[in-house]
Amino acid sequence: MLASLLPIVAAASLIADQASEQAGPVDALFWFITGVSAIMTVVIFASICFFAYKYRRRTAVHATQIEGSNKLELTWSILPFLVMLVMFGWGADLFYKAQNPPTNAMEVFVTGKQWMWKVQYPDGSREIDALHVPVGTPVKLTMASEDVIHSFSVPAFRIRHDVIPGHYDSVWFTPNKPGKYHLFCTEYCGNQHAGMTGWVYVMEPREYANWASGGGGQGTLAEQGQALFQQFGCATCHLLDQQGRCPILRGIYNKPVQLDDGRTVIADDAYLRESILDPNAKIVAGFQPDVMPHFKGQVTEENVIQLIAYIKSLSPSTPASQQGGGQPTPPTPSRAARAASQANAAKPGQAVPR
Amino acid sequence: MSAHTHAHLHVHIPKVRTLVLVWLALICLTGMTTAVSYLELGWMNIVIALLIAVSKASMVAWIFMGVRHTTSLTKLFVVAGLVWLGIMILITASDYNTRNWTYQPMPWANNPAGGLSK
Amino acid sequence: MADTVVPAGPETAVEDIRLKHHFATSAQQMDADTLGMWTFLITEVLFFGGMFTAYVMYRNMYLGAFASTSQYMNVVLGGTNTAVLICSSLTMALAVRAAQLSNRRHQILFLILTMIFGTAFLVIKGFEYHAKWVEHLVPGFGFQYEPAQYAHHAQILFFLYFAMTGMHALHMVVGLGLLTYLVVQAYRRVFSANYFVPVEMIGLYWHFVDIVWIFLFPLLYLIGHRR
Amino acid sequence: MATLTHGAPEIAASEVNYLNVEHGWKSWLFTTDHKRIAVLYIVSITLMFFVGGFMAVLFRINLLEPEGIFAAETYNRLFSMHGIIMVFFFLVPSIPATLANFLIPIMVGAKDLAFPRINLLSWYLYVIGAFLTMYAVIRGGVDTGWTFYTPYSSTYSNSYVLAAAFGVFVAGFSSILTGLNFIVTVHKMRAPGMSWSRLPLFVWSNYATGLIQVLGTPVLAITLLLLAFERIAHVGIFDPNIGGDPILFQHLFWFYSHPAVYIMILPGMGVISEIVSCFSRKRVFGYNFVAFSSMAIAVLSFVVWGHHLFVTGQSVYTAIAFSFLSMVVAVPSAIKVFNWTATMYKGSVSFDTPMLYAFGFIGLFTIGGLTGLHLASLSTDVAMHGTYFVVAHFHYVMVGGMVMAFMGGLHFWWPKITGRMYPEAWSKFAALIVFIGFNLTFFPQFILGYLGMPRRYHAYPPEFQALNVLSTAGASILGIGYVIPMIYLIWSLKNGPKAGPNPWGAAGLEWQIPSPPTTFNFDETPIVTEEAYNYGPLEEVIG
Ligand code: HEA
Ligand code: HEA
Ligand code: HEC
Ligand code: CUA
Ligand SMILES: [Cu+2]
Repeated sequence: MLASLLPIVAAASLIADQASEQAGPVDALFWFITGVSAIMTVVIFASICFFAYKYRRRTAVHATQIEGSNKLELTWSILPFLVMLVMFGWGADLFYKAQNPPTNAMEVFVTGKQWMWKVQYPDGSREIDALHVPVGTPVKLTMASEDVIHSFSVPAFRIRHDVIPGHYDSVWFTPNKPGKYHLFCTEYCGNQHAGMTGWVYVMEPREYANWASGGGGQGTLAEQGQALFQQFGCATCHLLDQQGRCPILRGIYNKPVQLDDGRTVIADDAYLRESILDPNAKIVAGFQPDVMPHFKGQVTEENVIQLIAYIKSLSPSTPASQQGGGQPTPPTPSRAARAASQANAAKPGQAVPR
Repeated sequence: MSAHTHAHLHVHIPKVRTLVLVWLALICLTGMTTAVSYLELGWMNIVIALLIAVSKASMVAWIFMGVRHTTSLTKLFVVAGLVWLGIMILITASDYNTRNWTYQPMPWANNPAGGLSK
Repeated sequence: MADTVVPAGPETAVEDIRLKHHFATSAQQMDADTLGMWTFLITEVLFFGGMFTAYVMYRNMYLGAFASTSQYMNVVLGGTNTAVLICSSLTMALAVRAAQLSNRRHQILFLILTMIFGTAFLVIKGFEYHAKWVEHLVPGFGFQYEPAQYAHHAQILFFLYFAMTGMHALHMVVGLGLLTYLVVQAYRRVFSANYFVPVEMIGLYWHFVDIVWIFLFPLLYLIGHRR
Repeated sequence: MATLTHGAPEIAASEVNYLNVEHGWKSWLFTTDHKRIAVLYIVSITLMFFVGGFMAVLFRINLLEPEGIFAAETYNRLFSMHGIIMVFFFLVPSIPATLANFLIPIMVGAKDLAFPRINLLSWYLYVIGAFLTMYAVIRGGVDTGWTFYTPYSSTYSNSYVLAAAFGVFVAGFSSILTGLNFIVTVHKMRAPGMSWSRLPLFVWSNYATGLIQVLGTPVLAITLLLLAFERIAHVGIFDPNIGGDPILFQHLFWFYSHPAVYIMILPGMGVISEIVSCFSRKRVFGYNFVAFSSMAIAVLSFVVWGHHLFVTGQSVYTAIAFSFLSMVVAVPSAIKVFNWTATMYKGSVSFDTPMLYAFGFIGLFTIGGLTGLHLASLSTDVAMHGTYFVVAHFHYVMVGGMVMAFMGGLHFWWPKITGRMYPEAWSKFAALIVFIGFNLTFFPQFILGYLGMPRRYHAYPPEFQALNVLSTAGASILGIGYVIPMIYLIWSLKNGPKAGPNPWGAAGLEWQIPSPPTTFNFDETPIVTEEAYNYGPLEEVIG
């Protein structure tokens, strides 16, 4: 019985994989806290055992009554608190720094849906429950959910973020070790929550370039969006309309939009998404509500991502971090080309000159 | 310990006049809050409405409910209830009101696009 | 030390039979009842508080939509109801006073007046609810809203409107039940200057329900400035 | 410690006591005696504990195989019901509704709680809530997890969410009423001379618990009600499709449920203070600090709830504040651990069963609490949220902490409650089994979590199998460790040696009255003249 367990034990490694640039620092903190915990646990266990033995009850031995000691109390309140402050500060610092992705991050779109992860790349290729990334390149995921809350987690990267329906969430990482890593959904999302898993493949840039050039076929994300733009009839209003009933979408990406209630918002992804799914939520100044049909239920989150990519491509200059969005002219360098150029870059993870 | 026996013997019976005056004030304030809502004061509208509501509520609590004559313990409990409500609302609001901050362009973050907001 | 127990002494010996066995004096019993009632009211604050929190968050997010609902809120009825409740609070306070003065006739009179005001409030509320139903403003039951751009978010407000006023109305109904009990007891000459705790406690409850409404009125009926 | 005018120990056992004063089921179901209600509660929560534990054993068996043995649906329902039953129907009422219900009036020198009928009502609410929840179980269960997160619970789940949510809703009021009763009792029912600084620490910690119950539970109630409306009528309050925010649900839920985890530990800490002091024959070291730290925990517990939302997209700044405050709330717990340890210093330590459980508590709570710091620190929580690390953390504090304390307290006061002693050797053996089984079950889960195994998974990658097999093995040992006491405690009701009023030679008012106590606890209101834990020389007290 025990012997039959042996192979299983042997297969299990007790040290977690570290495969991203974030993983090292997070683990350093983890081991720091674990070390402090181990020390404190030992100290407490040891004193209990020691006191229990030393002062064990013997006949006719009386306890010495001690009231307490304010000095001691202060010591063991303040010292642990200081140690905890270190844990807090360290953790908060790493966390805060991990908020904004570097400007040269490669953008990938992820849609969570009961019970699968759908991945879309700027060049238009897609996959399900798998994500391929080149080693050394920061990758930024833009994530949406079609239904309930999911959570995108890659333990080997020490990253995780919930994907809340109703808006975009994002997370980023820089893989630094080629290999194949678990992708888990870690927010309970129903029956097959445990099946909402997949793999993240971290590849050498050249290998990645090969893989990426094999994909494609359906045109870039923006081109797919353009097709949808025709298919859903957006074009009839937003491109052909001559009477000024609809706003011109050319060049709006990331520009301020004046709303009819006086507010100004930035036309970022979240705003564009809302404008498509629930056009009445924010009305552009000078236009009528209720003209544009609701597309909620007709277009999926994936479609929305494609449409947004197209709208982005109508903007003359997309900022660096959005380079994945694709532009009609000049055409987006394919992922393969990007990866190849990355491979030539001096150090992985550094900004790639464009 | 004498507080007990005395609380029993000395019940504070409010004067009818006081009660009626409070009632009158409450009615007036109700009229006032309604009237003010017809003025266009922007964000001041809600502030005034809440100020009036708070003063009305305090009057009811202080006089009608007799908080003014209760023990300091009861007063403490009343305050605690309100403070806890405040904790819930303020901290939750702090999340909603600062959620977008990091995603907006920030001088120190070299990220003009600001990425994605929620 | 206000909180210690008085050992049974001559003073407590004359206390009436309503002293429960586990209390030493009726003063202690009254203190306990009062503190218990206030503690209960705190739980009520937090119970309604959950809805107020939701209200504050959504109002912050969807101010325009929330303000636009003003046109559907009947300020006249809402204002009248506020006044009606305030009147009921006055009569309740007077009823407690009458009990403290052992004035049975006044006590019954004011209790019944309180009940009349309370009922009036619920009747008016009923008309309002009916109107909302007719106008398709009940979330979850064929909700329709103009201007359409605000329909979604206005639905959240209307849900909060029904949840908060509904929960408030439920408290009123319970209050009316308690008042009925008081009237019966008063009729049976249970209360006097020696024993009026139930009247006082139910009074506290009634005033609390009034306070909730004092906030609901401006928050739900007067959100946007009205033209 | 108190001057009692009567109550010589010898007459106690054969005399009329609260257990035999009346007979027949009506005398139990309509009793207002806090001691009888406590007994009713002990029976009910024990039942629920075994139901919840049985489910744990079932789904642990499922985890023997990486692909799982049961259908996903079954597994999901099992762990959800396990969490719901264990939290709301076992651990929250565990010590407050049983031991504290029994002891608080006696410890403060009163004849009963301030509101005996409300106390009975609270038991009925508990039972109704339990029936609603068991109804959900029988109809097929709930699959939302104990956290009921929207929009899954409000729109997508097709299990019996409403029945379970109403069950929890009703049980919530039971908890509120218990807390309310304690608060008023401690304020208004203390015997002459029983000043705040003389209160046993068990009373202090339950008073603090009462505050949390009163201030937090109503929020859970209204949140579940809103959830029910959303589920029945799709009103949109938590529905992202029309602008509702699912995270708002989480805020409201954790506004209660974080403080609730301290409802699930503070009473246990109270028990440990009593036990450690009794079996070291010493006043608790730093009484004021231990008492004060209970209050500090109660207050601070309300401002840290957001540490459950670190990866949801909560504002970064709010998250940082919550992380900081979580560290602050850990300090009072540290104070307690150190003070218990220091209490043994220069004591006269004996190793009776309650003390063994107290040792277990201190050690396991420390581990559980310290791993809480991994989770309170932001970037490590990002790595560990939603994994078995969290599962291990909370079982260390809840099972290793509170259940240990409950077992310890039950053994400590068993002679008081029943008038009988339990078999010493068996009880020590069981305590040892529980300790071993517990660590074997849950320590591997820390490693699993660190390696990344997600929680709430009915199937998992094969490399995690070894540790899962260990954990399941541990769970069966742990289960046996809980069944043994069950048997010998029941056995002792008839066959245990009769206990005197004060078998441990402990200080405290409850030990000065007969075992089991008479219906009104004290024939005359005691007058307290000494501080708590006034342990004199050994020989004088043991009787
Ligand atoms: C009895 C219940 C209980 C208790 C007491 C605690 C105590 C603590 N918990 Fe725990 N917790 C839970 C029950 C509990 N928890 C549950 C049920 C969940 C999961 C819910 C779910 O998602 O299903 C959870 C989840 C949870 C999370 C969220 C994890 C996640 O989902 O991502 C966090 C994050 O901060 C956390 C933190 C803490 C902290 C900081 C404490 C502190 O109070 C601990 C303080 C104690 C100590 C620190 C030990 C003693 C101290 C010393 C010996 C001093 C020495 C120290 C130093 C020198 C540093 N807990
Ligand atoms: C509050 C108290 C509490 C208690 C006491 C326990 C007790 C136990 N818990 Fe539980 N647990 C929770 C609260 C608790 N748990 C919560 C809140 C969750 C989260 C749920 C969620 O995700 O929503 C959880 C989740 C949870 C998980 C994670 C499930 C998952 O995420 O997929 C696991 C896994 O091992 C587990 C195991 C156990 C075990 C083995 C015990 C053991 O201690 C139980 C021991 C008891 C018995 C074994 C019963 C007695 C014996 C018998 C009935 C006889 C039959 C038994 C045998 C013959 C062996 N629990
Ligand atoms: C029948 C006409 C019509 C159709 C079809 C239509 N729209 Fe619109 N759209 C409008 C109008 C009118 C507005 C301005 C009012 C508003 O903000 O809702 C608008 C606004 C927008 C905006 C916000 C523009 C800004 O300047 O901020 C976006 C983005 C948008 N539409 C995208 C789309 C997409 C994508 C589709 C197809 C899937 C589409 N629209 C289909 C009429 C239309
Ligand atoms: Cu998706 Cu869990
Ligand atoms: Cu918590």
